[in-house]
Amino acid sequence: MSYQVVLPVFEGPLDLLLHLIDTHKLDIYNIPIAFITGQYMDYLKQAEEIDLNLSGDFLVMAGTLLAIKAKMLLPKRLQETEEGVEELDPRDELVEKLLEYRLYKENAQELKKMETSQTRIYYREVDDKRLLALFPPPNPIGNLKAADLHTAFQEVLRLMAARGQTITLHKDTMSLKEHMDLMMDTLARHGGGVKFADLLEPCQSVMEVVTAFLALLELLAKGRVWVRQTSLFGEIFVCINNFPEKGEPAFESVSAGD
Amino acid sequence: MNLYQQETKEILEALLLCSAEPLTLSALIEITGYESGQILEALGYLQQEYVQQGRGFEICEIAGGWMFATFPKHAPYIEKLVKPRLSTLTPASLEVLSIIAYRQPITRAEMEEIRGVSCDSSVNTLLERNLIRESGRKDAPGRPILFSTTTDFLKYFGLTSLQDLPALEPGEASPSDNK
Amino acid sequence: MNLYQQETKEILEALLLCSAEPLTLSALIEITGYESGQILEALGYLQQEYVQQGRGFEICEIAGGWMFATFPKHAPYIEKLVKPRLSTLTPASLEVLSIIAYRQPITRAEMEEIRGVSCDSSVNTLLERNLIRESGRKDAPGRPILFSTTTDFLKYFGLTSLQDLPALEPGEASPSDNK
Repeated sequence: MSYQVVLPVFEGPLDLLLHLIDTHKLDIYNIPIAFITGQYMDYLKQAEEIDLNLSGDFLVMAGTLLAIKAKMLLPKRLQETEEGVEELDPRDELVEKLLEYRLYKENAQELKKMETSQTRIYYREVDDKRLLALFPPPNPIGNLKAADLHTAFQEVLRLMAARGQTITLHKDTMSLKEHMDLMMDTLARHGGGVKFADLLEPCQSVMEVVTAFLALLELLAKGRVWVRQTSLFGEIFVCINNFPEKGEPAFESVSAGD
Repeated sequence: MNLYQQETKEILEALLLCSAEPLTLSALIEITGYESGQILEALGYLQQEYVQQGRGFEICEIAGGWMFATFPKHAPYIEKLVKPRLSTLTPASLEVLSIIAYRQPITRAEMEEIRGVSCDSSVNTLLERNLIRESGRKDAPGRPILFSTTTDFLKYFGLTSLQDLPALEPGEASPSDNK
Repeated sequence: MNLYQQETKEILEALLLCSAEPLTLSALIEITGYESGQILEALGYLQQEYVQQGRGFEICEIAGGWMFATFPKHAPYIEKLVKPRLSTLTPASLEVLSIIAYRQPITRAEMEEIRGVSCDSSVNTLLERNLIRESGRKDAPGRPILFSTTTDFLKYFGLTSLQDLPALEPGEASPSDNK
């Protein structure tokens, strides 16, 4: 016979304890600690059986319950107060926590009600962009001063230094067209094809690598070059396509082991 | 009603129409140059008029200011017009939010102490939805971050101010309450 | 006016309030399920009422739809309302402007080299506001556009000439010098 265990899910160990106290109509100020520990352990066991993933906090609480249970068996400890001598109850701390948690849990239900009623109310919507466009700023820099420019530039320099960049502006990045021309020149000088990595080697910045790569794609698209890879992850060779009119395949890939 | 009051009302209506955020009394004073009494009186008149005239919206006091708002009964129509709301909060997030609302500013560790479990994912959700914010660091070992509620929190729950939060009192007919 | 018409008016008002865009007749028909005659009649009533009641806003027909609008006479107040949000320059634009100010004439690529991120949107903003101008092309591959600051730039910052810019400290090496 197979049956499904429907196990309620709790927000945490305190939530579970409150549930047990409620369902068994226990007095929160005088919790029968042995009973509730048993109930608590039963839940953990069931949760484990159905593979419910409980946080470690549930185990910590199990430990706390067992510790309280043990202390309850020992002779009562006394504490001196202003009014005289008072019995120390090992459950006090737990009760206090439960009461405090219950306050917030109940309040969360109040918030839920407020949230629900509030979802039915809508507020004025305004097209901010259009509104702001009606009032162009008379002075485009607002209250900025020349000193702010100075500060901003110093910050830029500081960030540059932080990026570990030497403060040099090297020559201008080449255009896509220039990369294409350069690439064709290089390929023409090396009839048998050039390694892809070597083609990108002269690039000095990420931007240039990207442009060079785009140039290569452009040449491929135009059928002016073709690429060849002899093995998976092997070197990629780029060659001039001498027979573009034949529509030679631009990519030639040979699987590993070939 | 004199002409001066009529003008005040018109200006307030124009300002409310152009604002998607609650307009505070101090902002209204600064913009209009009127005294607070004058403004509050005009807002009161407008609120009355709208009720008498059966307008399809009202001026509500929320999150420390005033703004135009619709009535719940028209929600089905408006929902066809505006983008759907974000999903509602989970019980866990509501618990964490309730703790922050009443105990702010409060650290993660303090929240976890009260709930008995970690609050990280709820805190992140609430931060993402701008219902809470980091409001400094506690002068304690490790200088942990403190969290507080935001103006959006007030708007989200339809509160004028934090004083409007329901009183934090033990529920009445709670079975575990019988001493 | 019957109850049905009153309800139509309220719904239309609620919809207009929640819409930042003009609402077309076809959108209103689709949302409310009312016929066009019913809707147009209710809009007409509302327009009349607002005039009679001396409201601070009206319902305008614009771009093939209807929307709430304020009157020109209240513009000065609305301007004061939005003024705090009238953007001056974003931190990013200020950074780019500072780079151009101290390193002009300079190309986009050089700015990006210095900042480590794209400067396109800031450059556009600065061009729109006439704080920078295109000042020729660099004699380099691709002949990229060079940017410099404008006379307005000097005027707004209260400078007589670029020599009046606060001097950089000796340690702050000049990037464009060591080429």
